[in-house]
Amino acid sequence: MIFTSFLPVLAILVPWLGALVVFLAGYLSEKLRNLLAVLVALATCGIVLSLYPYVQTGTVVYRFADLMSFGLYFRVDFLSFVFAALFSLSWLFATIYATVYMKKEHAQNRFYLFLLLTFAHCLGVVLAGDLFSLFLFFELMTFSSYVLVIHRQTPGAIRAGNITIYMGVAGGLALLMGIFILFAGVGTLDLVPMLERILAAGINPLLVIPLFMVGFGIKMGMAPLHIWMPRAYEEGPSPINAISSAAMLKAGAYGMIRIIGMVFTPANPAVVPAGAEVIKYIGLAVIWLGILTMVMGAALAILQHNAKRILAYSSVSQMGYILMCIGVAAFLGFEKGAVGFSGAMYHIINHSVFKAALFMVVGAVYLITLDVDLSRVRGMMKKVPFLAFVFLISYVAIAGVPGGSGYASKAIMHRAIVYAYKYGGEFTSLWVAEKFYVLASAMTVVYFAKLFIGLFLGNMRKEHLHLNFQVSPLIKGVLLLYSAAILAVGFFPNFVLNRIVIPAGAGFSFDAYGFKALKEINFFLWYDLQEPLLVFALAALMYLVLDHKRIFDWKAPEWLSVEHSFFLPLSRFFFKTCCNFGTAFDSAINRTYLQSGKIASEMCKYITVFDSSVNKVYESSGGAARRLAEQAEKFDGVINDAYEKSGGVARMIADGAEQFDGVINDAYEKSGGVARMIADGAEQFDGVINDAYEKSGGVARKIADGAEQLDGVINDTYEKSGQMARQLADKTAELDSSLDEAYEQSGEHSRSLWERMRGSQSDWNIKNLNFDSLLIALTLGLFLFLLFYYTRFN
Amino acid sequence: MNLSQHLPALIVVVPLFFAFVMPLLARWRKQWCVPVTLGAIIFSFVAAVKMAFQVMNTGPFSYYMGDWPPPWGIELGIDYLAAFAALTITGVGLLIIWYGSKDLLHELKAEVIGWYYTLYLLLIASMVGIVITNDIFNMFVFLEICAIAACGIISIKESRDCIEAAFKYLVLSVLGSGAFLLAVAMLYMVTGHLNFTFMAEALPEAMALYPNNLLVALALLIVGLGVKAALFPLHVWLPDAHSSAPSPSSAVLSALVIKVYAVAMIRLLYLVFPRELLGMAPVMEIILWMSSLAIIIGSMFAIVQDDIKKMLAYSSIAQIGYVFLGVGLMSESALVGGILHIFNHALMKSMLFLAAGAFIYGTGVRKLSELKGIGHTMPIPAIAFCIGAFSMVGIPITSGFISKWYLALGSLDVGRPFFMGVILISSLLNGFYYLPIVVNAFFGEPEKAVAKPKPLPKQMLVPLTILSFGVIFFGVFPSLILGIVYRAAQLLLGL
Amino acid sequence: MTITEIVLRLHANSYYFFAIILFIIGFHTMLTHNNLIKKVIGMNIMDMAIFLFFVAIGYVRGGRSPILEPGVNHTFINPLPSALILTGIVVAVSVTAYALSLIIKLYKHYGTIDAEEIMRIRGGGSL
Amino acid sequence: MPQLDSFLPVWIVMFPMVMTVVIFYVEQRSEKMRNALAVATSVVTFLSVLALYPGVMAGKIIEFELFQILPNLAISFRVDILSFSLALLSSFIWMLVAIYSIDYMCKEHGCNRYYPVLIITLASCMGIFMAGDLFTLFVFFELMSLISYVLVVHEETIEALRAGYKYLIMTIIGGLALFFGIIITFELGGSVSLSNPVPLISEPSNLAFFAFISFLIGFGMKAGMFPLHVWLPDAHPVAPSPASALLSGIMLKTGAYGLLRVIFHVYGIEFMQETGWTVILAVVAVITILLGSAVAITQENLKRRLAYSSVGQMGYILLGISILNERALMGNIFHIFSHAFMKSTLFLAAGAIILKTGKKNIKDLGGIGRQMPFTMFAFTLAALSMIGIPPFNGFLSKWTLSLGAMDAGVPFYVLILLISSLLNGLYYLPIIISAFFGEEHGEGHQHQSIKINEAPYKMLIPIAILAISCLLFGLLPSNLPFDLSRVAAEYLLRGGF
Repeated sequence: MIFTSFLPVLAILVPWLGALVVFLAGYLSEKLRNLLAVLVALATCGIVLSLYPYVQTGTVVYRFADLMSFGLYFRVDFLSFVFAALFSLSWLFATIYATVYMKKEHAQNRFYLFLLLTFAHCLGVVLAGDLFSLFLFFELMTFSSYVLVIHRQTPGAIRAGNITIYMGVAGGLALLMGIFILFAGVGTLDLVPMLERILAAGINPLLVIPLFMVGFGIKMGMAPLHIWMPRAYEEGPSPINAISSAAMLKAGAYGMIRIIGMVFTPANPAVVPAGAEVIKYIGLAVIWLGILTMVMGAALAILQHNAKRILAYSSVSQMGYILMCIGVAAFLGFEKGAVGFSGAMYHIINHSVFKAALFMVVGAVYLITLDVDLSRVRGMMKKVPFLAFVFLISYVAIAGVPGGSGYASKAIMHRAIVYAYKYGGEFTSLWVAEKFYVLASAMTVVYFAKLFIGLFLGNMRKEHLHLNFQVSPLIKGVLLLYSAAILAVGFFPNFVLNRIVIPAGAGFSFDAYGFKALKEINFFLWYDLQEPLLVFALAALMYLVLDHKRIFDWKAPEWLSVEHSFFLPLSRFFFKTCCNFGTAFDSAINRTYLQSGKIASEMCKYITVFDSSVNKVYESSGGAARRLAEQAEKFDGVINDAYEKSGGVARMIADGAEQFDGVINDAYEKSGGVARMIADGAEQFDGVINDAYEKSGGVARKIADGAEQLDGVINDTYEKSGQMARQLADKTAELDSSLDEAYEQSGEHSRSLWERMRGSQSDWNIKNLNFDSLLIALTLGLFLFLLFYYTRFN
Repeated sequence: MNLSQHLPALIVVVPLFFAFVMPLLARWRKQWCVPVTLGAIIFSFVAAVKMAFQVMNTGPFSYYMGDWPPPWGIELGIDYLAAFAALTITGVGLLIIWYGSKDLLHELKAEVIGWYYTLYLLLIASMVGIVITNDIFNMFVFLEICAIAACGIISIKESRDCIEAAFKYLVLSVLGSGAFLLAVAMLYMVTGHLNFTFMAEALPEAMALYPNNLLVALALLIVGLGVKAALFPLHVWLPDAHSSAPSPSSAVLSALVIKVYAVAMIRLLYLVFPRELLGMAPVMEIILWMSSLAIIIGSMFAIVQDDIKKMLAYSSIAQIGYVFLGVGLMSESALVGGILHIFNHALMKSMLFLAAGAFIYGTGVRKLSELKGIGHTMPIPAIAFCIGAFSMVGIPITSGFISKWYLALGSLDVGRPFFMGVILISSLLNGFYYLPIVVNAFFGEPEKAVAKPKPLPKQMLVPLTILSFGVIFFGVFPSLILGIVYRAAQLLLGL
Repeated sequence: MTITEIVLRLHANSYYFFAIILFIIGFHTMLTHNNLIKKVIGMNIMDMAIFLFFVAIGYVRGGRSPILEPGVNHTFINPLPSALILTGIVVAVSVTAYALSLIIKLYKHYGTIDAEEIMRIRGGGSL
Repeated sequence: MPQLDSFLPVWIVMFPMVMTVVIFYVEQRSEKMRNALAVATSVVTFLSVLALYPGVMAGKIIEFELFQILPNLAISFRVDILSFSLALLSSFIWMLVAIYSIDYMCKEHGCNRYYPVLIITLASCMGIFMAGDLFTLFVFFELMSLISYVLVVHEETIEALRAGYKYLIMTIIGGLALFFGIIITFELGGSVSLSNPVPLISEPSNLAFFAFISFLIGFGMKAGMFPLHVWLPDAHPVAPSPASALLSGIMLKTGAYGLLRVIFHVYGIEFMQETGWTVILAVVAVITILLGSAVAITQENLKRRLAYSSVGQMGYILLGISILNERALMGNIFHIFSHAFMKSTLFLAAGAIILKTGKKNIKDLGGIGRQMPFTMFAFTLAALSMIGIPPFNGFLSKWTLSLGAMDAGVPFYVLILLISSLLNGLYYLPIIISAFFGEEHGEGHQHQSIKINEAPYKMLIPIAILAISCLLFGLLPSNLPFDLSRVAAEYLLRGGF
């Protein structure tokens, strides 16, 4: 029993380790590698299928306690088993197909490595027993499948890969958020019905379910989150498209079923907990999302020209059906939900089969022509009728023609939507939904008709004629198997329904009565046949109209696509806000720091300059005052001088006058003396008459001398006073010029004051000594003032 | 023995004596100058150490000059603060002059070197005198000797800058001394004593009678000593004087001389003036604000300097602010921080100036912008500078951190975290101007000017190394010096 | 306090008052003069003012110089300030001498003892 | 042997210090000896840390006081489970980086400077983690910050010097803020010891709040917290790659470690819960996360992008600290581990690329995965882990952290974490895609001429060990880091005893 419970782990480990072995083997031989890859897939398939006996009766449980602290938990019930079996079979065929398809591609080692890794992770998603493990494998799947998507590494592939992985990561994170909220409230992540506990923990399903829906919806291509799919499919290799459509999309659907159909349903359906009606409305929303997805996918598929893109949009559209059914299951809940669940499950199985077949057919065409554009590749029917045959069988299946596998599932799905408006209580809106459902089915028929006609009918272009139209027997074998499966299911729909689909609902809280009713359906009755007929009629009409109006060739304007109208602006906005704003913010902070640093240092400088300039102002003003005082003093001195000098002149004049007076006096005195002498001479007249004459001559000479002297003195005086006057004038002039100078200098000074306000503070040693002393005195004064002030008045 | 009894006197007298022997020696046996100077200072240092141990073991003691008991004679009071300061002065002074013995040969003319030692010994003697005297007039005399000697060791380098700086320093310092003497007169007027102890006893009584006298004296004292200690608005002489002088002079001026006045002020404020007066008048408040301004603005000034010594000089203005901050906060931790910073800053700043001197000696470059790459060519001074810079910024395990720790703690003790913010901002500013130098020294493109420096003689390297080890050592084991500082602070606060 | 009182008080403290006035004069001289010698003179005046102040403290009205003669009982002035001031004077003289020597050096460098002139010669900050 | 045990922390710190001197001496003579000694030192340190394991796991707290610097202020060591975890992590990564450096640095200049600095940074880092009180922590914190400056500017280009200056200034600011905080703590609590039986600060007051903010600034600066992160994107890219790995991988974590210590030992969890001051941290952390992640997208330089990514990742750790419950704490401590492993891998791989091709810009990296497959494979593992893809350790830490946030009832934080994960994807995936699937720039020789040109094995082995650790520590049921984180978280919530 221990071995049994280890089986799920083994189912993951075998491809995982096998992948590494295959990778290494690839360095030895390509054939060995291919063989090994197929063998690994086969072994895994065997392991998964060997679980069948155990899951019929119960569950297979294995728990790695503590791995990643939380513990990995595997729990395989019948639902998981169905998915796992579906995946492993798809993978097996895809691997076989790939050995042929990939022959000419580069980096095959890597391809097989990641092919098998993705296989392991994909299995992990469905074998996981709790949301934690599910999430783990979900993320791993995202990353490992990424390498497959961009396998060609063309710019287009890289771009597609980018969209895929970013959306995948974002979806994973949304999932994680949901998981956190759930876990924090409930304390467990097991995949069991527990709506009561969730509601009791106060978790609002309206908050959590959308998170899960975004997470899983991205993976399953739910509109409007499908945008990664067409690109990824167009760029990916066909085997990858096949498994992607067959398995990876279904992993998303699996998650959706687990969450909406299981976790958020009451464990005890008999007692509906308060607040459970929210689930119903969520179901309604899911239905509409499904309708939107299917209609949108189908409409877009009609407009495509690349076969792979058509198939990709077709996948989107088909996933819309499944989503709608999941919605119905939730909407109708316990009583009638089983029909929705069964429809979803049934269609998942069918879609896996026929979509894989379709992709492989298109891939086979691609192998021949290296092109699958409908405008270029035509008329393949004549050259490779086998492919056309398989395509037609798949077409029958997907269109829901009775006899194809899709018929039965579509019938159940149609019942589901009809039940929904009949029993759900939302008659009007769901009635409209049903009409949309029919419309979408008709569109499916139309775009496949377009695809078939485009690819296989018509005339082949000349350059294609010489191609090698061999189809590898391996591919043929795989396609044959698929066709057989499609037809088998188509003819015996109840077998699959009863043995696979309905047991899968075991763990769910759906009324067993509902399943029982389903078991007894005979699909080939009028009730179910009328819908396909309506569809075909509508489709024929539509095809004619569209073909006539050449709408097939109409290229939808860019703004119409969700990508351009919503996601691109969103991501641009996101980038702009996050990156540009963030970066700007960051650099702003940086600049703030730098600026504040600069400002601080500037401040230091300014303070220093201010200090020195204050010093200088004091100094200069002191100096100026001093200069002014000096000049004034000088002026004063000059005036003094001038006064003094003019006084001196006056004195000199006075002196001169005095001298003159003295000379005159002298002269008078002398003339008196002469008179006396004359009297003396008269007395002595007789004796000295000769002498007298002589002497009188001498006296006359003396008189003349005196007069002469007087004259000289007067002359002198005049001369001196003139000199004085000149000196005076000179002095005045000097005074004037010195005044001028003083003015000039003060002007110069005021100029230089301004200049020196912003001078450097170097070299002011002695100069501001005065100022410094003043400063000390001021400080002292301030001190005294403060001290006295405080002691006196406080 | 007799000698050890007279240590307090000898510690002053011996350098004083040899100071006057020095000119003779310079003429007679030139090569003896250095050993004799070193010997004299070593003697003082040993004496200081011995006194410090004595103080720590047996408590403060006094020495009466000429055996005259206090009211009449001069008393030398060796308490914890005095011993601590004497130790700092002689220790750091010793290392500086050791370094100077080589550096001076290149900075000074040969014939004045003998005089330099005279002045230096005078300076050391007077500084020790200031810190150990217990007599206010004696203090004044030592202050004047100190002022003249300090100016002397600036002006001995006969460049214009030095002489002008010395003249300015002299004039302002005389102003300060004048204010101090006037204060002494006022105190004497009201107390009739010159001895600190007696003065302190008489002052409370005098305060009631002549409060004005006391206030005026207080203001005069603070301004007088503030001028000399370069407390912020009175710092104007310092940058010129400290930056233009020969490097050993700058070192001793920045490291020791300005601190001595701080010690004197601490003594007067805490031991002489009555506590009530300090409580009544906002003296401490004023000192706090002045020191805060000094710390911030000094650092700011330093940032914009390009001359390495000028930058260091401005930095000293900020650092003396720390000391006064410790004085002004009046809590035990803060006082410990302030006093400790006297010692720590002495170590750091002397080291920085000596390292700057070594750069100038080696390369002749004074500009900070041209000192790039100096770390490669002159590693030891550059590393010393680096350690000094870290200490200035207050990185732990350097001594600067310890004093900052205590200052900050003290500011919290009295509930004024604002001053802690001041300290931190200043540390940041210190980082702004010190670290780029360190970075430029070791990293980036070296300048050509510093590519091939003159090799440094051992006499310059060893003191630098000792000082840098000291900075680290006293950062890791501050308790060695803290014991005495703690007791000093406790004694000062009367705890 | 009336003016009379102030005057009376001033009269009672006239020594101090005038010492302070002298001090201010000295200080003012020091502060305002560019001539370095005048500055030194101002410095000296200031110092002298302080000395006077100091000596005045010791003066006792009607006291005599304290020369003890046996048998004579007289009021003596306090001798201590006078003694201290002797030291002070010595200090002041030495400071003056030193300042003057510095001025001589400056004169040698610049050929002037005027601070303004010196600044002009230095060029750095011509006024 | 209790004595030996308690002496071990001292040995762990002192041994590399002593060896620094030895290396400094030896390297003048022989380069080989130098390299060998550097590796040997880190290995011995790692083993010594490992030797603490039995004691610590038994719940013992090893305390040792080396000496007192001041009364109540000592250099002391204390090893509890948290210290042990981080010391173990650091010494392990240091060991790998030392091995890596041998070949990486052989072409760089100044190796003789690099190795002693590398080892002494190890010593100071050990000192931080083993500090017995905030003061010792502070001492070693400053030591590490300042010495790692040498690592930052090792290349001495203009950008390096500029970045280094910024780093230095920020370090000083941070150091002063720490000083502020520590001294207030000392004032309020009378001690800064981490082994106090009760939190040091018990009463909310303005002062206590200032202290908290200061601690936040001081440690947050180191941790690259917004808005103090500006130095980080400059400093990390310019350093040599092994140094960047340490800077981003280990040294940023010292900030987070410090904050943990502050919150749980200085204030105590009740205090924090009552006052709600951690909301500040939470707000800042949220901004940090978004900003770091968003700005990383626009960076063109690979290492710069990694540096911004570090900013964002540190935001996770800070957020974890701010949430204050067991699971968040556990996630946060485990993220310290995870991020160390991841970011070291990334930086070392980037270093290998730079060494081999000289390519530093992301747009040149096209096709590098084909040229250096192992390196890029390791890079991819680490990058996926960074995005938070299970089953890597980055997912596990994010998972635990988010559960913690949910426990605290704040799904908003989870949303932030997830948005950041998306952004991480946006900037890591293009690198990987263009490395493996992109065209090489220029000529069209895409498929043939690219030869495998791997880095030397001495560089590959550390990268491989780290990258595989990223996977193993996410996958394995009970790995050592995870257990340590759990025990440490429990221990911290018990109040640190």
